[in-house]
Amino acid sequence: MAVPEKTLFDVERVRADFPILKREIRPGVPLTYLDSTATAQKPRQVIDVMDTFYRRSNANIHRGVHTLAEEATAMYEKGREQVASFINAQSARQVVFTRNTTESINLVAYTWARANLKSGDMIVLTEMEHHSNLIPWQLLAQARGLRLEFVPVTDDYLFDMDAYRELLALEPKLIAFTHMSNVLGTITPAAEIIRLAHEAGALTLLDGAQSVPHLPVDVQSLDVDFLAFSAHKMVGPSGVGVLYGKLPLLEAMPPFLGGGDMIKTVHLRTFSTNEVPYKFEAGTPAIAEAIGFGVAAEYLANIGMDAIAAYEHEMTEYALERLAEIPGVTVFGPSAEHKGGVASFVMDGVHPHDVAQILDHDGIAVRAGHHCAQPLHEKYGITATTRASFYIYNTRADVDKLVEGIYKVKEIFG
Amino acid sequence: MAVPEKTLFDVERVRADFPILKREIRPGVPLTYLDSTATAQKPRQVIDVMDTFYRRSNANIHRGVHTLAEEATAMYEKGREQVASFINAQSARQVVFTRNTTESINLVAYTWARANLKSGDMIVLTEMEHHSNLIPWQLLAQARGLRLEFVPVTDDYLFDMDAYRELLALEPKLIAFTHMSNVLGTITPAAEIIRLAHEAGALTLLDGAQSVPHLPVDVQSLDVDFLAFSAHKMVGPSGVGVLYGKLPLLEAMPPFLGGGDMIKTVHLRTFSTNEVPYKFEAGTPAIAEAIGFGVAAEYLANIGMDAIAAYEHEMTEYALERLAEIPGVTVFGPSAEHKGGVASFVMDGVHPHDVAQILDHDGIAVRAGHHCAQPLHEKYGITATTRASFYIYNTRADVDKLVEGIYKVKEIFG
Amino acid sequence: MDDLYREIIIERYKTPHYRGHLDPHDIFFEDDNPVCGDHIEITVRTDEDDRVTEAAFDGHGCAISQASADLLIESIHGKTLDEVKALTKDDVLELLGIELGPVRLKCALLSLKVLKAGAYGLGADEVSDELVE
Amino acid sequence: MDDLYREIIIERYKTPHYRGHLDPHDIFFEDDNPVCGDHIEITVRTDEDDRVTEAAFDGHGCAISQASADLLIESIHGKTLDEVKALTKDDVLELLGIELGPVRLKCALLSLKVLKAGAYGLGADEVSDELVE
Ligand SMILES: Cc1ncc(COP(=O)(O)O)c(C=O)c1O
Ligand SMILES: Cc1ncc(COP(=O)(O)O)c(C=O)c1O
Repeated sequence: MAVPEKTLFDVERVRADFPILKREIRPGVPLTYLDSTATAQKPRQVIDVMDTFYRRSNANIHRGVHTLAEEATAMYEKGREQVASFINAQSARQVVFTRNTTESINLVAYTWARANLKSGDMIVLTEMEHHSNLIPWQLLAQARGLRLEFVPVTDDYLFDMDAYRELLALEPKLIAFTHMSNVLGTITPAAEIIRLAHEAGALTLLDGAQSVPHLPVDVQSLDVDFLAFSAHKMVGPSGVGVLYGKLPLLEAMPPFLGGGDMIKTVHLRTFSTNEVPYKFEAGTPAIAEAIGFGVAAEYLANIGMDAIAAYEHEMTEYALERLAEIPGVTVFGPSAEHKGGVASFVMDGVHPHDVAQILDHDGIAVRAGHHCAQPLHEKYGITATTRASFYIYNTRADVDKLVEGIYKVKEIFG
Repeated sequence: MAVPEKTLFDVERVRADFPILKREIRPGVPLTYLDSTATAQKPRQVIDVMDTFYRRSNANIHRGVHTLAEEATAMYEKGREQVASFINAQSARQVVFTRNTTESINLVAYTWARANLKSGDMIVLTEMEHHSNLIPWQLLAQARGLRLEFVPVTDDYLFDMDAYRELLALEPKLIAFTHMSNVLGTITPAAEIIRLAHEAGALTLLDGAQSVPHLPVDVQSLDVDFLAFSAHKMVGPSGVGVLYGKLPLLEAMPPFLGGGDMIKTVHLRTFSTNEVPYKFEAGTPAIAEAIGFGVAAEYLANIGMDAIAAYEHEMTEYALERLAEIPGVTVFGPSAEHKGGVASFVMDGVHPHDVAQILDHDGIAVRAGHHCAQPLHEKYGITATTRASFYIYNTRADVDKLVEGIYKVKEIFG
Repeated sequence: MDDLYREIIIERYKTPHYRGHLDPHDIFFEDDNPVCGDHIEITVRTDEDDRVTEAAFDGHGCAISQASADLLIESIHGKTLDEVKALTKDDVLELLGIELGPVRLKCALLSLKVLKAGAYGLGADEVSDELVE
Repeated sequence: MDDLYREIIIERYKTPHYRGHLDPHDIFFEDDNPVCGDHIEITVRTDEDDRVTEAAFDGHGCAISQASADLLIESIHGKTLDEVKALTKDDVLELLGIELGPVRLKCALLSLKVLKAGAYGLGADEVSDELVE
């Protein structure tokens, strides 16, 4: 078998950076981690910078005059710069640190949307949204009498452009959509969706939870209005995510959470807000986590997002090919050219939970369930799928193990 | 000088647990950390458990069938149990993980308060609230036409009980107050405040950001309705805090952020909420941080909160005594018996920033500013104070260094 | 692999002995595990001493949930309702004969939860995991 | 300690040479640093060539902010407004002769920010840290 991996980047060197890959699930059974879509593993560079922060520089940030406070502030703001440059934001001020993608989307729903949308206004989503890009809008729609419409997924598992154009004719105010489905792997044509939205006078929010870790995402060339993503899915720590926004939007938005740091001056009955991004970062933020996030972004940038996307693409092609060989296995999702490194499948006569548990016995970590996309599963008349997903530290050997494991499942359920 | 520290706990052993205390600020200048009120330092036990989590068990939690997901879920829920038992909650289900105290308070303002308060309803705060327990209510008051009233601080820097009783006669709906002022160190008589509030038919929210790390806080004996606090101030990591609530309240509250994990079933246009506490934990939470938080709570519990409070009390007495010796230094706050380990002061003719910077030159980390309590500073006609604060790893020698440093400031400013 | 999916689990999953719906019945209850969509309904007939004379389950889901339902139903024939109410998690695990992590435990215990809720005559809103702790 | 608070900073803080308010004046501007409450106002007189003939500052705050204001005002006498607009962070740091962390830098640069905002004739809402970068 040809091994094209070296030409993109040195996978073995990458693997050596991830301490958990040396883990044995049981004695003699090594870990085969195929659940990066849920959360990615962390390289020692990310783990170490947080460890060192706590051992050497830990302090609360902003306003502190002492050495530790200044170090901590500089490290935190460096994290912001690193993440900003990763998505090619014009200014680091456009990067608001949140807990995760979910909070980022809710932030927009609670601020921009509440300030700008009124009863009868329409928001367009897609059928393949993660609950995080669905429930905030359901909550808002209930509270404000908004109308939600959904771009269907085509029979080929793609974003339905024709249906989208029809919805645009109804003059929606916001298009909030995923850049990559965490179930189907479908990559949406974000640049075109955004361009059409702007032509129709709508703003756009891109759920980049799956795309920012796996594809080159350039906010300026996309011209996107808001982008949400999480550190933990891109080799960074838990507890921190980002809302990117265009500066005039962020500046005009009312604050979300009230508290320390988001203020300029405070009296007992009135206050004025601090400048962007601090206006949206109330209270002590996830300091160590933002520092780790910056290093994670740099780690990926050093490998190169083009190389990562190409590498994953090859692995996805290979995985789809191998899975297609297995009788009784059905993969949901488009062909590899439109797809990120995700393979969600069902097996005749075996529940996804059983598949996952039997695979786990051989150290193969996959996820089983609705993957926080119940409506999409409902569309296909199923309640759950088994999902294997790939990242920079996975290899074809991992795919082979998966396939072997699936044959074992078939044997057991004979 | 008598050294009563050993009788309470072994401070040197505690100090040995905190790697940062070996840090030199500049060659030959050790760190004297007197800024724990802003954020506490972390013992190796807390740093290590997070490090190990990332190296061995990292996975996304809930719903995962594979070994890592089960380990991670068990560790995360153990963190919740540890924190719940630390505050003597009846059930771990009453512990909602948030980012910090600030988010916890906002959560109540966005959910319970928005569902239960209407125009003209009154909320009682105090003059010494941190911005985190002030701005959320200002935002809500603006949005809903609520009335905010403030319990004054007495000339002795205490919670004004008489004024409070008068405000209670006006039938407020909520009393949201600090358990310990982060500027004055004032410890409020929370149990009595809560009892009187309940008699008057009001609910209570206790800002425990400063009390939970420093005093025994028992939610059942306090009978408090909501309690908010942050891990980072109690030797835990950044990025995680807690909202504790009485179960019937939490159960009746509408959700806050929408997304994964907070749902039970989801369709395109409707959803049902998950049970408490998951209803309030949307998206991937701060997993490693919650695990670290649990270990931090256990670390403090092992020393013993009574011992910690007694130890800090002795140090505070000593510090107040020593600071009182220095001509031109004025400490804000009550006598030691009503006060936690905080000494905020001004010096004649020297700005707090200059004090802090000169102290920093000798490795002494103190904070200068309004400490997120501008209205309180306004009350005293000042814009800033210098604040030294103490925790389990501080000693009388640290107080001596502080005093020496202040004399140096006086010398320089002659 | 034996410690994971014993023969009997696969066998009962594939050819359950007690799948069905009894009509008439004295007890009926149903619930599901929203995490994976497992669904179990249970119908039970009792005699004048509140003793189970006949019982059946229906539903769909993973091997663990379906096999444990089948084995559980088998085990309650001849038991009084008080004995059914006294059943615990451990009884089910003994029937299955395997160890399970917390997520799969929910699959395994769904049928017990449904059965006990039925035996206690609870409403749909009153079911909770505490029933099977 | 010398590297931290040079003699001249303490001296100018305690007995500034250019504290005051010029009336009439050609330029007036004021702003504060909300973090620590430092406040600086500046008044400037210019001749027909837009050259500074007289200047003064008033305000309150830390030694760094007040001393840097005094030294800055001293340095602009005889300069044209274009030269004032060209002043940078480094010019102020050179006057102070010390290194500063990011928080104290804001104290040090407050007077420059106010001065340049005045020289450019900005409105109160148009001041930003970019003026002194
Ligand atoms: C009394 C008090 N309340 C609330 C807070 C806010 O805590 P956090 O920044 O962790 O949200 C603080 C922290 O400074 C505090 O001292
Ligand atoms: C497409 C998509 N959107 C949003 C999310 C939510 O991310 P988080 O849980 O980090 O908020 C996920 C994570 O599973 C996702 O895959």
